[in-house]
Amino acid sequence: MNLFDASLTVNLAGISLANPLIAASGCYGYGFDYRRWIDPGDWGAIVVKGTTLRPRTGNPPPRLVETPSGMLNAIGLQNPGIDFFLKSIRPQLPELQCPVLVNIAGETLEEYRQLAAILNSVTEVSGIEVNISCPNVKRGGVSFGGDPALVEELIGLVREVYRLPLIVKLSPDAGNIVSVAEAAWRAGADALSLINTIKGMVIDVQKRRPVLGNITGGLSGPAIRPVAVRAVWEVSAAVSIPVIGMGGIMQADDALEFILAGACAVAIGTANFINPAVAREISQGLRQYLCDHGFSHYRELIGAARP
Amino acid sequence: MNLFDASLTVNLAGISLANPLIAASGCYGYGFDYRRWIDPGDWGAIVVKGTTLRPRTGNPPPRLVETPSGMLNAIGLQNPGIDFFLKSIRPQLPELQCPVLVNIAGETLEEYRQLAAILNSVTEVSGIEVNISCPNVKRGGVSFGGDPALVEELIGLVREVYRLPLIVKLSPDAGNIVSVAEAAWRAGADALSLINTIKGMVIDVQKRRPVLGNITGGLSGPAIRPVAVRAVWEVSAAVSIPVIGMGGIMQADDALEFILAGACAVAIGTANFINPAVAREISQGLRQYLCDHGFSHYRELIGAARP
Amino acid sequence: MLPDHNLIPHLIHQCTLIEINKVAENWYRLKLQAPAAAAYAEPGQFVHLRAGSASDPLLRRPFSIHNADSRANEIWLLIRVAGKVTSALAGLSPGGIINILGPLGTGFPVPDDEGSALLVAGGIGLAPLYFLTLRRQAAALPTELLLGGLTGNALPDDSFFFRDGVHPLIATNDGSRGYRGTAADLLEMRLQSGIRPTRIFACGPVSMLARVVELGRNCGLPVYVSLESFLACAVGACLGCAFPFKTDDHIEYRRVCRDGPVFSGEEACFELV
Amino acid sequence: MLPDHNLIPHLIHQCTLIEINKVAENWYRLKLQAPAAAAYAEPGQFVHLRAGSASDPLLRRPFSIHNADSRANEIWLLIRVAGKVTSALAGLSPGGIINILGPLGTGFPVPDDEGSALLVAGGIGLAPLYFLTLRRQAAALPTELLLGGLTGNALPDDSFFFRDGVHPLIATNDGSRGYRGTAADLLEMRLQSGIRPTRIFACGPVSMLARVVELGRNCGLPVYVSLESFLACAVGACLGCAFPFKTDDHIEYRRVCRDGPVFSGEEACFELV
Ligand SMILES: Cc1cc2nc3c(=O)[nH]c(=O)nc-3n(C[C@H](O)[C@H](O)[C@H](O)COP(=O)(O)OP(=O)(O)OC[C@H]3O[C@@H](n4cnc5c(N)ncnc54)[C@H](O)[C@@H]3O)c2cc1C
Ligand SMILES: Cc1cc2nc3c(=O)[nH]c(=O)nc-3n(C[C@H](O)[C@H](O)[C@H](O)COP(=O)(O)OP(=O)(O)OC[C@H]3O[C@@H](n4cnc5c(N)ncnc54)[C@H](O)[C@@H]3O)c2cc1C
Ligand SMILES: Cc1cc2nc3c(=O)[nH]c(=O)nc-3n(C[C@H](O)[C@H](O)[C@H](O)COP(=O)(O)O)c2cc1C
Ligand SMILES: Cc1cc2nc3c(=O)[nH]c(=O)nc-3n(C[C@H](O)[C@H](O)[C@H](O)COP(=O)(O)O)c2cc1C
Ligand code: FES
Ligand code: FES
Repeated sequence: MNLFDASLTVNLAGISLANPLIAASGCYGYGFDYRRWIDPGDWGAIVVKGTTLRPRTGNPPPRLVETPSGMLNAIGLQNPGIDFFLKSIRPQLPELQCPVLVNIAGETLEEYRQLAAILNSVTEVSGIEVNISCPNVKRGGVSFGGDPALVEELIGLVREVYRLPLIVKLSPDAGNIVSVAEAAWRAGADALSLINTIKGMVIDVQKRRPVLGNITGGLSGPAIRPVAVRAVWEVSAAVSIPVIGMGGIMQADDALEFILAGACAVAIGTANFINPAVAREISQGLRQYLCDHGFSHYRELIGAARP
Repeated sequence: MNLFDASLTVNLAGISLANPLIAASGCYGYGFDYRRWIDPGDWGAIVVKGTTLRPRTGNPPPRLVETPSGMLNAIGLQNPGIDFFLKSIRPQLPELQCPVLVNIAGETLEEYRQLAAILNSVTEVSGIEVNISCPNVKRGGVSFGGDPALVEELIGLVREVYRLPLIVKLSPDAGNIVSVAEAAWRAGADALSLINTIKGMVIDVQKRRPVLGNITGGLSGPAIRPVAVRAVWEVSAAVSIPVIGMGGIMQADDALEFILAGACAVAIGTANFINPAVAREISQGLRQYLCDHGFSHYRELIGAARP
Repeated sequence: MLPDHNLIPHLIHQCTLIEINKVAENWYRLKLQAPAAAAYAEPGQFVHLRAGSASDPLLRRPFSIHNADSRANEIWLLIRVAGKVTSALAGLSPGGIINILGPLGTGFPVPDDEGSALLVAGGIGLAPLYFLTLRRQAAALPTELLLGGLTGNALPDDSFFFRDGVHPLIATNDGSRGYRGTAADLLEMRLQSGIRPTRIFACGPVSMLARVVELGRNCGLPVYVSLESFLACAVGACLGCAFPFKTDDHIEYRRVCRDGPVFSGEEACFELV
Repeated sequence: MLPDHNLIPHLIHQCTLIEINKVAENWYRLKLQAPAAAAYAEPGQFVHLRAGSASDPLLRRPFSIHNADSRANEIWLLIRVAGKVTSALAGLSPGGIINILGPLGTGFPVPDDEGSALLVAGGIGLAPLYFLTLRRQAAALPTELLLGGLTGNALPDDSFFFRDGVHPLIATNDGSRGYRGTAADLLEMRLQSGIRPTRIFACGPVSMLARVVELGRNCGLPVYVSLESFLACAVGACLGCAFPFKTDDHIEYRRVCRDGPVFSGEEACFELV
């Protein structure tokens, strides 16, 4: 079989993607920063930085610290706000030549609803990813994501005003990730993204204080991959909407783990920092795997590790 | 200051330890396997393998898989049962020349109570660690550890029959680790151990099936350290009983992170597999740190990273 | 053998790599300066090894002792490149530092009689059986080494063996060297020809071991197998390396690292791994 | 300068290490074969570097371009051993492979006039200022390099500089070489002696930069500082490297990797880091 016969296209909750690789929110800016290294069209889709109603300054530095096979970030949702996004970024989005999703975060249910209502009429945006799992903000974020009833209410409100594909992003910090996933599904989510970062911290033993300005941050990278694969495995068995898997994907085999566990698509965050051409390399690796093992579409692999 | 002036002794919930280093349950057998490399007396205390009422065969292989900066285990509490422990292991415990604690696990509240009642009269055992956080068993384990009300009931029952130091071992998989910690404290726990391993899985992409015989396993090692330090930071601020910190401690600086975050003592699991002399090296490193920074007792460091 | 509970701190060695040679496709032979391991090593025992100090890869890796020279304070390892650590080892140069624990594990039973033995090695399973061959030959015990490989250059060439006075009977799957077939086929051939050794020793893939045990059973011969498993502690503490055995109709797990790696093959449940 | 949105795949290079020398206590100078970086590098820009492929250490590390020779296709780095990656780099031998992204970041402003400059380097802050010195000297722009270090052997010796025709004014904290004091003290001395350059450029510890900016401000001179922060992406995408700046009384975070590392020092809030 020829490498290019192996098809990677996918329809994700109504969005057609050229391949199942998605640039993870917060790790890819608005899609333009990496254009020296990779054509944005090499991605199936790009999820832009978490966006809020009003501009946010973000957390005080240091915002990053490396950990064994991972990193903590505490950006604190620094972003210029939805108005700036609409005015200055939206017009450039078609240049990216792949579907763009906006990751939204609010401090109240009403803020989420408003953001969704605004984006409902933005044709350049193919869908939203509702972030109920950011560990780095005082209000909102993961505090919403732990309570299934609250999640159901929140996503219900958003669903009422948002007609395009609606993805809900979850974190294992919630503890009961399956119940939360089911709640989002009941409330009308079209797909689920998991996982967001896991809350962690590092202490500087020389200075005897936490390294991060925000004290705690979110753990990403290969360190969390086993936890993320397990979350995808459990959630994809419990819901019948597509799951987007992420957490520490560095190479094709890692993406395959998520797909075999039940993910329909995968997102890549931290790996971009190490290898800006990672999306191109992973597509090639997936094609190679399909060829080597005699599959004609990666769809045949989704959940294939389940007995 | 002389290196040996720097004191590492600690009274942990009534048990006197020569130093704050504890061999973590499940990683040190019954304390005898490492005697070629290190004198068991180099430890502050040893917690033996999770023990159940009846013998347990454990999970089918493979039981281990390496992950980035970590490992998954799914031993499944293989152990010869409490009767064998009393008959064949208990008489040898004095040879270890340091306090020994028994980690206990049950499938029902009643089993926990019985185990505690039996151990209450065993003078060779200085205390028990109640494992309500094992991710690798079908019944019991982490299923108990997620619900504060259940934890309060369970620990209450155990407390009624157990008079010696009672430690409760928690996992961040519970989601609300602080509420669970508070419940254990209310029910009369003398100390808390955190964290147990985090549930994860790895998929073999060549065979297209989970690597572990048990499908999922518990993640330990440096990968989880930031999550563990954060758990200690949060829990030690919420309860006024001592916290034993663990998760990925490989060297003195790592132990210091936990102590500065609020741990009164630390346990070491996975690191023994890489460096059987790790306890001795960490004691030396702690003494060196105390000298270098002009402290006379490591007690001065407990929680010192808190502003 | 080492007394189990004696504190012997030099059992963690920082060893210097003395020599490294490629001896077959993907196979490397490493000579290490390792006095304590060299002094105590018995055939079938292994060392648990780490090169570097990063936390990825995290765990040590086990390698059989391939030869030990207690006068020169040296041990030899025979390594097939399989992944991260083995490729890193293959890239080391003399002078490189490797940290080892060992010798560990329960090796092949020491010959308690003048009996003869057939040794059956599948591929890299040669590593521990070579040491056993040398020790038995030195004790003038009748010993025949059977070795199987995929193809000719997947195995070391004749000089590798002849220099040590070892003369293995070789088979390759494609017939490009020696007989066409597997190491188990060689064993079958030898047994059919009427050879009756006192014992059979085997190391190689699980499917091969299962067949060797069956062939031995059919002739009423005891078979000792060296098993593999993924190890963490390698000292018996973590119960991670469990291998299933059948006793009185129930399954019992034994520790490859401590109860083995060498076991009597009779009760091993190869079909469960 | 590189057009921002041009797909230039060779901006990820597998570079070969050509030469490595220890040039002071804990300092190493590395010469890399890196055609694209050598062709485009501007003083103040940096490369984001990785040696090896394990996931610990995970992230790349930034290093200023210390010199670039576009004819020889080479760049130079000057590295002080600070931790994991820098010690690994120090242990490399010629022929070793290093993966780099770059050149990245916004460097020192290109001189738009014939103005004179004082360059103030604290310790390893010498790395980017040395490149700037060479480029300015090549363009015959009046340039004076002030360099501070803890002690004599914490800085490269004279031959390091003289070979390139660079003649820094040196100070050490213990007075063991040059003046006794810091690089900022040297600056103060030069300003007190009436020198009035068009610009001041500085790189070094935060406390030094704060003082240099204040000294510049007192004399009404613009100061450009090269800042440090822990980087992840190094291309402006993650917002992890934020450095606080004060504008109209509110704090705004700018990206060290993309908006900098070189900034006008006036608004930088050194007291907040
Ligand atoms: C007691 C014992 C003695 C051994 N002696 C030798 C020897 O003399 N020479 C030799 O070359 N090898 C020997 N091995 C096997 C050797 O330990 C593995 O090949 C090695 O650990 C692979 O490490 P790696 O980092 O290169 O591969 P990894 O990157 O860890 O893994 C590569 C692949 O091999 C698999 N794998 C890793 N370890 C094992 C294992 N123990 N069993 C089965 N599959 C595994 C992984 O799942 C993966 O698919 C021995 C194993 C044991 C248990
Ligand atoms: C734009 C830029 C240019 C640089 N240019 C040079 C250069 O030319 N030469 C040079 O030697 N160094 C330079 N540095 C600093 C260099 O990046 C760090 O020293 C290096 O990343 C340390 O890596 P490591 O793995 O050796 O240390 P690690 O093991 O990562 O850390 C060792 C210690 O240094 C601290 N640390 C790590 N990185 C930084 C950082 N970026 N800022 C402050 N503290 C840090 C850690 O918190 C830790 O305490 C530059 C940094 C930046 C941002
Ligand atoms: C620097 C950084 C910023 C992030 N910002 C966001 C964000 O704004 N919204 C969000 O939903 N997730 C955010 N994430 C989480 C990632 O999208 C992703 O879920 C997580 O990092 C796990 O994937 P990875 O291991 O591939 O990075 C961020 C992650 C990083 C590392
Ligand atoms: C192989 C293995 C077996 C374990 N068995 C137990 C157990 O029986 N009971 C228990 O409470 N914790 C058990 N643990 C968890 C450890 O005690 C410890 O909480 C965890 O591994 C984190 O510490 P570490 O990163 O230092 O290993 C086990 C861990 C490992 C790696
Ligand atoms: S590897 Fe730990 S018991 Fe065998
Ligand atoms: S390091 Fe990512 S924006 Fe600067």
